[in-house]
Amino acid sequence: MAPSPEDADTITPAGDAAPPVETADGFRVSLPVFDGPFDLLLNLISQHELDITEVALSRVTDEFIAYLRALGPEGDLDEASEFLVVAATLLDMKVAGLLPQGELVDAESVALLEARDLLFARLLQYRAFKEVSSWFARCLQREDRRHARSVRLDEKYRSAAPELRWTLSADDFAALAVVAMTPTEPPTVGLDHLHAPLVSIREQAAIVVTLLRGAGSLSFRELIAGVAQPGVVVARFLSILELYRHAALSFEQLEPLGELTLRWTAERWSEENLATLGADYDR
Amino acid sequence: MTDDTLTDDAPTSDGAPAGAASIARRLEAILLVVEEPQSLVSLAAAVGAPVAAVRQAVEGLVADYDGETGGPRRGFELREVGGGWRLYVREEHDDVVSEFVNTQAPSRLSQAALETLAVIAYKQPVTRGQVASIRAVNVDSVVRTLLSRGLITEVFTDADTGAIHYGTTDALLVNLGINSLDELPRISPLLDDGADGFEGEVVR
Amino acid sequence: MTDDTLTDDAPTSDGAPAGAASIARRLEAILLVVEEPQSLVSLAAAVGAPVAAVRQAVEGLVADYDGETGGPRRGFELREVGGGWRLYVREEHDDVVSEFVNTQAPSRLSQAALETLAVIAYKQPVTRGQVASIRAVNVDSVVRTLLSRGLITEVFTDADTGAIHYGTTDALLVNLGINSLDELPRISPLLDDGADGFEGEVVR
Repeated sequence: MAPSPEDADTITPAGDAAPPVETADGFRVSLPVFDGPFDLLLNLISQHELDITEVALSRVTDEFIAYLRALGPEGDLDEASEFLVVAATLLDMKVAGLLPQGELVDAESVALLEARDLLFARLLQYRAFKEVSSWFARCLQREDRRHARSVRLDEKYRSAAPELRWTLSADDFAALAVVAMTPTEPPTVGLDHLHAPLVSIREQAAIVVTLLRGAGSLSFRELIAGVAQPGVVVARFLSILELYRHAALSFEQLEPLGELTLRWTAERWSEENLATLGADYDR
Repeated sequence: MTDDTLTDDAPTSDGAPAGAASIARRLEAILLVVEEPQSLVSLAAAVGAPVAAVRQAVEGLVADYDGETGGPRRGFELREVGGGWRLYVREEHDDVVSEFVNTQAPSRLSQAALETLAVIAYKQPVTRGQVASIRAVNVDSVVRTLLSRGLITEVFTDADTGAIHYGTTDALLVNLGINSLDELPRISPLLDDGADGFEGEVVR
Repeated sequence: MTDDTLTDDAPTSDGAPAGAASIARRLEAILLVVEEPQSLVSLAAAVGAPVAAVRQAVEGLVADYDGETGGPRRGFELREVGGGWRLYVREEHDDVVSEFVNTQAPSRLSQAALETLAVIAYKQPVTRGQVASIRAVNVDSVVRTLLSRGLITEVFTDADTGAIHYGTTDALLVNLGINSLDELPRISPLLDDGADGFEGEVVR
């Protein structure tokens, strides 16, 4: 329970708060389909009232960059970073929006629509946090002005505390200082839990080339027959993609998730091609 | 201390048990020296009384200082913030006190810090990566600022990934002037949908 | 503040001028936050009232807290010490407070407190904010502990920013068994590199 009744007024649900109209100095977008502050654009898109495909993102970007230039070097970093968030989301949405969306015939388009919804959800989520952050700002500001009793303890009570037991030598203390002042490492994703041995794509490609040139045509299933390690299967598949890039083979798949058939199509192939193959995967 | 009960049961005389007044007096003594909000349990231990009696005494003091028991409305009040009780200057006198102590207010948090704080508050425990994916920007320096302000803390480190999970502190509640995370404005309808999808994305 | 005079003139109703009650309330607000005893002149300046009126209000509060105006005898009292006025725990509650302090203060410093102390020792004079930034946690309560243990002290306050700079005391030297700070083992390389980097971050 908040002790003061005024709190009730200030806790407004984020959903209907939405007072984002800083039209006076905020960034405005001027497009054939829309003219107004950026926040409103987002608002409309999130409410499906404006089709994202109608918005020329490059134009919005151009205008924003012009706006930033006008602001000068001491411009608002917050606003710039916020724009990046929004632009990235718009771009995602636009990609989803431009993709064909006929009737819901196959799993693929369902997935696309889901992705689109997900992006809307993402935008809404970001907006929710952005809006509620103003509640945080208000509360923090209000409490900044409050004064809690915080007065040093009287000497007579201080001496009531049990005597300090000190066990550190000067060297221990110095060691502690080193620990305390060493910047904490930025967290990295530990890989220790991964034990898979490294598999060379180049080696697997050599095997694929040998098998495929011999047979002319093979299914992927046949190509990996007898292989138990998932890593080798993956590497063999990646090597096929690489060989495809070199136009060394073609593949054919009659239905989704159906049999994948590979055909050797290279007219000229030298072992030298193998030496550079899969270089993208090298570090 | 027995003589207390003779003289000071005026404000809580309405049906309170005999010892209640003296619990209130001991609470006043403790509240004068504490530097952080004290939970009822901690107060009960300090004054050597059952929690229920302490709760009643605390409520009595709140009403007492608010001038609802016949006395004046004090220049201070007893507030519950951050899960505990603490004496505060009554809000209407804050200006007088500010002028007197002339303390510099801590610098305002940036908009980026506020938004990051909001994400952590609602999604805790949460990693930096997860926060970054919601805000779509790098949040490392902002998280560091929030840590040094004591508004968030490291809750645990994932044994497998080494990712640190962050949560908010009681100090945040105190700074917001609220008593628990339940008092945050509700934004769950939005989050329930979006969040689930994102968890998957974070893994990617 | 005008409504104060309607409800809270109980303790000073005997002939006090109309504003006396509200002076008393503002005094209570000021007295709640002061660390050192305040002279009547200083209090008068703080609440913006004539010294004579403040003297009367202070006397009213003393009687009020002593339970002589119809209310309870409070767990705290307003006392004049060394020419100034301050709130004190009423003596009869000293045992309760001592016991509370005792249970709150463990006989060993926590790891966090020791690390903070080490940072202060090597970087002094240093502000809380700088220590917080180096340690990436809020150090307010730890600094209070170290202060109350007499291991660190306030060295000076920056005139511009109001930031308090802390340094270590002789008590620390005694504990470490050394005669001066020069005898602290050298750890300079770290100090030169790492610390400067953080200073930059603090400013930002």
